[in-house]
Amino acid sequence: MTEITSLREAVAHLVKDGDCVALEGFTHLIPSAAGHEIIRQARKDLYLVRMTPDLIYDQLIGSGCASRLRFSWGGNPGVGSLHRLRDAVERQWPQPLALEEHGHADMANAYVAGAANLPFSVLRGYQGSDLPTYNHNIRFMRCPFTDEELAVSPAIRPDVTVIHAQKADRRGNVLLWGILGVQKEAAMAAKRVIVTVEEIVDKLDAPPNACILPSAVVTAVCHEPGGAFPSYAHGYYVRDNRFYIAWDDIARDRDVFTAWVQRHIRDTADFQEFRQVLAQSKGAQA
Amino acid sequence: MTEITSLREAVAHLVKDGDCVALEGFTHLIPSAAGHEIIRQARKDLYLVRMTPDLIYDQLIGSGCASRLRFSWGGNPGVGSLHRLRDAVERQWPQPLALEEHGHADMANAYVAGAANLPFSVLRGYQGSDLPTYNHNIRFMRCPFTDEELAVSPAIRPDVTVIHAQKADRRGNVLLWGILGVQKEAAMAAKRVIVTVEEIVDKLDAPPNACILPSAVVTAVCHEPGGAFPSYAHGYYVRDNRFYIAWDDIARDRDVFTAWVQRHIRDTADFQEFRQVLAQSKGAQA
Amino acid sequence: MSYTTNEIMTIAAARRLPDGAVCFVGIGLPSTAANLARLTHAPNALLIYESGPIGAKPDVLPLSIGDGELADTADTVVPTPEIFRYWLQGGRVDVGFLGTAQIDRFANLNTTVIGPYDKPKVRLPGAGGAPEIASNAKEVLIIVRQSARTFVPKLDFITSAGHLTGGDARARLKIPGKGPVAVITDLCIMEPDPVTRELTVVSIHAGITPEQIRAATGWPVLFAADVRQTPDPSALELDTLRALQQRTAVAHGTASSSE
Amino acid sequence: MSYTTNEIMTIAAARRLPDGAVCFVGIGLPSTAANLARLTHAPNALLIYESGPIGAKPDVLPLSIGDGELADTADTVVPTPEIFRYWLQGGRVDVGFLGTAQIDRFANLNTTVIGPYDKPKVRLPGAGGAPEIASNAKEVLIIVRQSARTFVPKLDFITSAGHLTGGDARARLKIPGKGPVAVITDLCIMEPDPVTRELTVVSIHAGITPEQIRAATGWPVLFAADVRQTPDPSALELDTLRALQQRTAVAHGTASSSE
Repeated sequence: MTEITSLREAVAHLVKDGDCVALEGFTHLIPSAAGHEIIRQARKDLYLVRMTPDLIYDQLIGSGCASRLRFSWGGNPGVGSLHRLRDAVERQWPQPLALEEHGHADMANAYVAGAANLPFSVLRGYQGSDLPTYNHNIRFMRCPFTDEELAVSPAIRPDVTVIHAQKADRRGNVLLWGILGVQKEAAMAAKRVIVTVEEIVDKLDAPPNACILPSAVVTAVCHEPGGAFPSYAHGYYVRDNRFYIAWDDIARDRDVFTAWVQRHIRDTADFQEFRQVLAQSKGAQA
Repeated sequence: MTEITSLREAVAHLVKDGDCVALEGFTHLIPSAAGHEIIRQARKDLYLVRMTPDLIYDQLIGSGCASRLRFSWGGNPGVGSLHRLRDAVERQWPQPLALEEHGHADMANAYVAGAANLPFSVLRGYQGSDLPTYNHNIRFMRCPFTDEELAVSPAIRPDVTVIHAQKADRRGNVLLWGILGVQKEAAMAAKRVIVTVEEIVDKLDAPPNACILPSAVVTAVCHEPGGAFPSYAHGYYVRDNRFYIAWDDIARDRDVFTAWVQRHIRDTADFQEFRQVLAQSKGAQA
Repeated sequence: MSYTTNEIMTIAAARRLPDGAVCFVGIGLPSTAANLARLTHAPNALLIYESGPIGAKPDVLPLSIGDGELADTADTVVPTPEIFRYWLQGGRVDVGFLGTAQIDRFANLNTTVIGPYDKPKVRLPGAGGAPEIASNAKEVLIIVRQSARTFVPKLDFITSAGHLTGGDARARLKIPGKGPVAVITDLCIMEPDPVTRELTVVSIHAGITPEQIRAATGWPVLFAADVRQTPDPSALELDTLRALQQRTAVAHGTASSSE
Repeated sequence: MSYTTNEIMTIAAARRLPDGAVCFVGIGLPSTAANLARLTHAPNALLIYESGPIGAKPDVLPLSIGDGELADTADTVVPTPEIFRYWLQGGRVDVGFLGTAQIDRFANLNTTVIGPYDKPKVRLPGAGGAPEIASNAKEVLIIVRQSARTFVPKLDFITSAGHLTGGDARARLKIPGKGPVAVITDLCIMEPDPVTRELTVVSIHAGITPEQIRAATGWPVLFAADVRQTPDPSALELDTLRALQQRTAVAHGTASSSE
């Protein structure tokens, strides 16, 4: 059964040092508030998994929370590089980051396999690519019926998956809509699931066959309105494209980044205070 | 691009003798009108695939349309046996029927694999069951990463999948809701797709993330209101439980069945006329 | 308050479903028992039907596995592959409720054929979801009317694995779930012996004699040393069951479905 | 009507998308080209984005692969695994549009690293959907600005297979799709030679000299015997592209995204 609790408590009880953690959300509904809380609680040695490690993982990696990353595209969408990710890979700062690199199709498949409690996933792909040369977890097998060669990859089974959604009801059933990415599969694949939501309501009033995560799958629901900023929540607020652009300058320099994290994340009590401090810094710049 | 056409034309052009044909619909939205039309056009030697071959396949098998059946549960739900299926298996009437028998989980998986253009599917199951002894298409493999033993099964790739849905728009996008069964996967797995619908509308007005088959997947849409009878179409009409019970008596005897098919299917022009004739027979009985 | 053997069977089965459990429900007797549990002691049981409804709370019993009532009352309705892949195989089902045509002393189940597979005397409907429910549900409850035709010394066909040849046979095959933990019939309740896994009568319904159970079992059936009498239905259990069946009869114009 | 090299690149790429084609669209230049095609000669092209929208008809260009505009204007929005499994791997994508950081003479693509993988000089974003788009789309169009830093004699890393070592190398690996059929740059259009599969300049944009193309290519680039001049943009093409970019700039408060 789901607990409805604060994000601080959820992270404190459900995210442990060394855990395999997937924070998912494909551009839409990125669980930024939860990422901040993990930094605030100074988790270490996390094995991070995410198709598109963008700002949220740049922050976690630069803050020294992660030692390993399974991913398929690590950039600042529409802007450029993730400087903290690059610094970790290119210069081991603040610590080395082991990469397990796949393609999007493979990552999506591997979440599906994890949700289905299978140890591996099968796909048509990687022929002629160098990825299998450097990632020994990409292998090939032959079809037991046709003898075709197919790629295989280990299923993703996070200790914790964290997603952001539009609504939960008081029993912990979660509703999301719009661009769904791999959130449902990432949640179904995990041992524990934290969902931050825009609203907690008495009744979801979901349309037929909507994307709902039943309460039986959800360990904790946390009310974090605005918790996907600078990403967006369809029906609530739009993407803050300017913050993505601004992030390029913040993350480019170690000291600027470190000071930013200190002031905006470590020194704030929660995501609401982060938003206030951010508004002040913007005001100061203007 | 989708053609919007009569069911007679769709079956004439898209269902060939010897084809692998899946008519799907899990209790809900069973494409009965299409099943009748295949009998009316006297297709032969079909390789039928369906998780739950119920009345619709009892009719096709008893009418001599099928030589092979891949399935997982062959009964009249809530009533008992499928007498025509049993007669074909137990006494080869009207012709022998080769069975390829799986479990539901396996069939559902095999449709997913077919939709994903994979040659086989993987599942946890069948350990200790005699099914693999009699179905040599159920095999076992070892996980390339964990060495666990898992069952494998050939993907389902129908030549034609036929489903019934609530609505299509004039471009051929199809919307269904309520109990979805394996229809989307069966359609995505097929080379050609026929969809009979309750309504053709200008605009689907679908809720976000509804179950829609885009026109690119749909070969033909046929307007067949009531075409799921005696099954039901959520939001349109309910299941005719009495017909399921009545079917037991019709199908029990070869001669009664044959006369019924002649009068109700072969001698009628279409499903609308079938419904009229059926209403008359009921009137006569009352 | 008098009651029928069918009623005590359904009520005894319902009692085994813990509140809050995720339950994979087959149509017929399992569906009646699971919904009775939900309407009595287990309001938070999450009922899953293989056609797609999760958290179904039907007011009348479904006649088919895909009745609209299941969709209308569910928390959500997902495609069938998700039920089997993400929920059942995913290890999220606590209790699987199964019926059967034949059962042996190790609670293996046959729903496929009577007689040889290639020349069957009776062709039964087949596996349905049973083999994977039997494998992957954390535990399995079997509900079936007892007779020597059903409780047979040797199955013609093992559709779904119970405890196989007994002992640790099931664990040796690394089957994920625990397998059958109880067989609830119209005469008694049997549970597998903790060591041999042979079905053993642990509770006898009121008014039933051990002799009747022996006569209705195709092998020399074992009785537990401390065999109990099945507690009589409470007024709440009986009233709730009868009201449910009454509503169902009115809605469907027929008695509740029997598989 | 004068136009920029970026404009002719986008327009020339858009022209290659047939009406009615199912097109897997990456963000940035591919998305601009695919939407320009949809707004001009290919109104029935079905644009698919990896985040889930199918049949997206954005009025302004998305800045991210998952902008709300894509969901709001799509025929349907499915989970990302369905895009990759049922559509791309399913063989339902006619045209895959890709960008790249580096490309070689056989149109193999590197978006992973410059320098050694374990000690990279530059760590690039990585594969994204490209390896499987390159494998499974029936054909692939590559759109990329041309320079000797991008068009290199040898890739440090092959992220996505083009024609590999040329000839029938790709077919020998039984890769389902045909692979790259054209590379559209700000200078010219290249197509693989029918036999050797080496990229060959088949069309040069107006005002560009062969010397400029040679200087911007890291290998001795081949020219077709009958090399054409790329037709100038029509007024419709140019107006539509500029209006699209203008709408986008207004909506996002920025220029259109560049990958």
